[in-house]
Amino acid sequence: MQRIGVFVCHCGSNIAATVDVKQLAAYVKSEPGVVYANDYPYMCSEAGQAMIAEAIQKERLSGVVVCSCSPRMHEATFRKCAAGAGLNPYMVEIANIREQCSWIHKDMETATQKALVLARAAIAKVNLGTPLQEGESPVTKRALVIGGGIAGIQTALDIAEAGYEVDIVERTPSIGGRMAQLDKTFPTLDCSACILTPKMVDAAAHEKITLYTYSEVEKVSGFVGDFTVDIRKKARSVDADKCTGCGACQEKCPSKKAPDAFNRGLKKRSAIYTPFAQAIPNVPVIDRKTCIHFQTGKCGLCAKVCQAQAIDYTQEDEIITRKYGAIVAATGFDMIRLDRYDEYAYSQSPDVITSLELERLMNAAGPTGGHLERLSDHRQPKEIVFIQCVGSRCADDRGKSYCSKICCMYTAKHAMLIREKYPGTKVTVFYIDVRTPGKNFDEFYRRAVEEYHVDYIKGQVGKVAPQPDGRLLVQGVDLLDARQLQIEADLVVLAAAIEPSEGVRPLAGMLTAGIDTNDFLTEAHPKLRPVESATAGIFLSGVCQGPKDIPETVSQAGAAAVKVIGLLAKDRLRTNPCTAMPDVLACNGCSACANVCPYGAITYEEKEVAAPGVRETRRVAVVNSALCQGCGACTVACPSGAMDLQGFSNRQIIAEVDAICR
Amino acid sequence: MTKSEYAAARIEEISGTNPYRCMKCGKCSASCPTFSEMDIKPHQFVSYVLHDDVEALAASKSLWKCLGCFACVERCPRDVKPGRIIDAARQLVLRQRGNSYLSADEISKMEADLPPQLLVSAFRRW
Amino acid sequence: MQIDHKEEFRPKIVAFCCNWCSYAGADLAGSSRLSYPADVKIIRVPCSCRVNPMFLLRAFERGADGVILCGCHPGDCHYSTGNYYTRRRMTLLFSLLEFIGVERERVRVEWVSAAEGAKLSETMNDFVKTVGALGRNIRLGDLRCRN
Amino acid sequence: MKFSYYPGCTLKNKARALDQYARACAGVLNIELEEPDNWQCCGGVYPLGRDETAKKLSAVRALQETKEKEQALVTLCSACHHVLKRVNDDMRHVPEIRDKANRYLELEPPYQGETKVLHFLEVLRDVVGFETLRKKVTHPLTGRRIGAYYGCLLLRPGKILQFDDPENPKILEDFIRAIGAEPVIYPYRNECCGAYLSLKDPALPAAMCEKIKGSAAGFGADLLVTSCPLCMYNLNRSETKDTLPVYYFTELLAEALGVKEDPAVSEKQEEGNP
Repeated sequence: MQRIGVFVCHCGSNIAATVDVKQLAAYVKSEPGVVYANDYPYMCSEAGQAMIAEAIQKERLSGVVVCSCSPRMHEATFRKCAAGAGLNPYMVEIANIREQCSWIHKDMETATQKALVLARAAIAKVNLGTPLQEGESPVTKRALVIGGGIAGIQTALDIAEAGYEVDIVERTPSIGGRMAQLDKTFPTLDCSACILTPKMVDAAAHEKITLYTYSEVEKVSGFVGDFTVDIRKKARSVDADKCTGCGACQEKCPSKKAPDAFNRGLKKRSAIYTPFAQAIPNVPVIDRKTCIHFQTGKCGLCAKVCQAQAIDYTQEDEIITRKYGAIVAATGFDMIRLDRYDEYAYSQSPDVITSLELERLMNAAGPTGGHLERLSDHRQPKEIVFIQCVGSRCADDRGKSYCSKICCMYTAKHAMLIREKYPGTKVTVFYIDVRTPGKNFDEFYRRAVEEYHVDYIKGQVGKVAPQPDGRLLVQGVDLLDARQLQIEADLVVLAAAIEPSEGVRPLAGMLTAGIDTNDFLTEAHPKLRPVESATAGIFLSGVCQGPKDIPETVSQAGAAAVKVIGLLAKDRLRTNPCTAMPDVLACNGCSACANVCPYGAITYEEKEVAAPGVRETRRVAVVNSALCQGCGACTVACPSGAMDLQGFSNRQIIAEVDAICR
Repeated sequence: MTKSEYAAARIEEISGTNPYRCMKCGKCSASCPTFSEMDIKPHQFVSYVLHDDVEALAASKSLWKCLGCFACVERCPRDVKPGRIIDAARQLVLRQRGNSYLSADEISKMEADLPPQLLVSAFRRW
Repeated sequence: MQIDHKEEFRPKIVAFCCNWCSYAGADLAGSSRLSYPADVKIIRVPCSCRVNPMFLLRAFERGADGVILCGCHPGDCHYSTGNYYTRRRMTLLFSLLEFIGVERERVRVEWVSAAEGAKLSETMNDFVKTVGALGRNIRLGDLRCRN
Repeated sequence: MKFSYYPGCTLKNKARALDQYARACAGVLNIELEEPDNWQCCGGVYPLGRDETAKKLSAVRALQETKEKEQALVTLCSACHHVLKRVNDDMRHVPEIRDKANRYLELEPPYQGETKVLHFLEVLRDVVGFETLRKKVTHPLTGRRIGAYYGCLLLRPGKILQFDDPENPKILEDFIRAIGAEPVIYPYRNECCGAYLSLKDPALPAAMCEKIKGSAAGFGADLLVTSCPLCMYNLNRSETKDTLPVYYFTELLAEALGVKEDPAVSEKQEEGNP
């Protein structure tokens, strides 16, 4: 028989206001195995923990139940406390009477009754518990960063600076990401390329960093400390070792019809291309879909002009398999497609553009050489209207439910830059709210209004109507004036919502990382573990976790790096002892368990089985506890009930069921 | 429940829209083709319902200016459907009053070649 | 067993939630104060695939009126494939229940992610309503287990 | 292919052209339009109130009758199309309305929105196919620059009507291309014409129609097409009546298919064409 102590936490008034904690402590005393019960305002506090430790020793407790917040919150705290007092930490169970009781119920009688049932279930489980020992597993001291934008670059640099090997996998031919497409950055108006390219160069030059550009992650297996990843290095058709980056091939390439993705399709590019001048690596790729040689077998001009003889039409995709201790997702974002918002005439007029397209139009390396002009007639716009929240903050099925967070600031930036460079331009911004929380952010926005005289109008635009003369009639509303406005604009800029990059969902599947309904990767805790995924060893950096601007992205990237470094600094990791355990007496060696194990943790051995009346050698299952992650799939697959999961044993779960149904 | 609270609740019920979802972006008013004819503007409809001021809404000219063109319904990013709210207010008035905004006598004074669709629609709405 | 006709029927409901998605979703429902009836009691399991159909039958035998099993969305399983096993096993269980004449509405399988506190709360509310309407589970309850 | 055909009130008199030209074309397109013996006016506008069931019953009757015949229900008038599709959507998705209507009409088995409602344009696009139509054209309208006028009732609410992209439709433009003419795209093709406001504030629809026609003309349209008798009425009352004529799309279809001179049509057209 166990000697169980039950500790009821008030959590200030969080629990105590709805659950009668005194009564609960009194009730549980009559439960089987319970020899001690008490309550305390904050069980997780030092005093609360001391109380538990003292009770463990004084009452010679063999098990502890804490009725408190979610085990996802403080299970580790209380296990550590128990271990300090000499009790096996796996003899501690939590009854979640806050998130799953006091916070969702109002009536005290009901909540107290439910808390009692939850406590009973936990007590029943501890009654059947057994002490467990953690194992150890090795750590591969190398990290993988998926995505080569500012988030990935920063994370990789920080990890590499700590002395660990890092690989960056980037889908496009160059690192740099969205930030490379930007012209200036808020709130200081630095040139984006000026602050980004040195970092790109650092990453490329760092002896600990390996870049895999034009590459994608194809398969991930393993677990924290010991992931195995397949990277598909797509055929560049250019030998990177020979290429000098002279650019002759791109100049001579006769196929110049492909939309230039880096310039958001505002320009065409050659079939052999580097996305932009400062691309790293400065090695072009051949886009085989538009290359004349690959389509017809003719041409071959690039090979002829290449003095370094770097063009290699026979190159094939290569699969690189590597081991990593930690993986960081830094997959970034894209703008939503605007074809479902055609009241703004995005697909009907070339002069209705997105903010990211405007970045390219204002960039000296962009399609217009930095001269702001209309794509329809190359005239410089005299009147520009910005529309905020296009597809953000929507409750319908056209848009996104969230605020994209960066639009208010970049629109203020755009408005200011335009007024600075072309003072004769009239700039109007239609907004729903101007959201500027951030250091020097509101000041920045106010400058746009006060110094640059940008006309901010609270209200939305209902329709953008292209006129026969090429101008755009913008019909909007000024809500503060309750007036409908008709503005004749030359250019309309849409602050389109941002969304996670395409393909993040299958990647999340490979990483077994959580993902929300908007396809943002889910952090382990919204406040306290913002850069970790719930899956150990998987970390999050940048917008793949949620909308954020560059300063925030860089801080998160650094934070993710620190978490990775903390992991790689360990030589061995403690492993979860809640692993599968076969009962050799019952096992008949049928292989059902091995067939469902996603980790290949189950093998078979010829073992001598001895029991009263039995002594024979037979084939039985053996679990490698270093590989087993404790999902329990095998326990259900086992036809003879021989396989069980430590810490969540059949008897324990049935005891919980019984306690709840009592 | 006061009389005006009841009326506001009825509007929510008849229209089937949730005025609390409105974020006051004004896209309805920006889209409305008869905005200039309305004394209470489309984006203000929800405020009148939320503040139980249905009397003012019922007395408003706007009831008879809405065309039912659904531009606001189509474009509302919050799925509030202001057009349904104004229609519900009109229903409340018509149901209680019984008579119409449009009388048959007026028709007799009009040109003869009115299409039936026009008359049917007008009498249904008004 | 006492029967109090005045008292409204409150179903006994056992919920199994996987640690990574649904249990976290239930925590989110809690911290967002999205209520659902106290009739629902959650048991934490590492993965929905840890739940042996026998556990559900055991619950019914012990007088549960409904059992709900929540896991990560298909494709999002923390252990890659666990919820696919769950789906197959539960489909078989549904056939069994149908065969022995138990309303299949008494068992539900739902996918709730860690970010879907609202969905968890809605699901639980709806399930309690459904099971409440079905009334007491007399078919599978073991009379010897009644108190 | 055989369809149930719901003409609606106005197509029996003021908008007879819309109806007769469609009937004339049907044969060429291998479709049969079967008018039910006894149909009732759809009401012209869809009753928005969630508790209004009675006003939806005439539409339910038409839908139910079509269900019994196992046909799809075709309309030509934008308003009928709008009302029938929305009531059908209610019958499919709103249990209160469905139950009430079925109880009232004593329908057994109950009607649950099984009938498919199609606008004639959808028949041309999805059943006949614009490519097939193009091949059947004998008198292409080459050189004519036509502005499509959609109005409201064909398009909105897009989620329920499922007709075309409500903000950037293309079905009429594709139709115009199929009959050999050139579509003129202008921004106000999905703006309201002013509808029934012409009975009370005629100046307002007049101004709205002026904006629509001015924009279409500005983009180079020689004529407009519509499928709505009320739009036709309002557009024709404006001052630019002669400079930018408005036609029902079926009339242009008949012309392109070479059946416009069908004597039965022209005879009736004389009394009916507005």
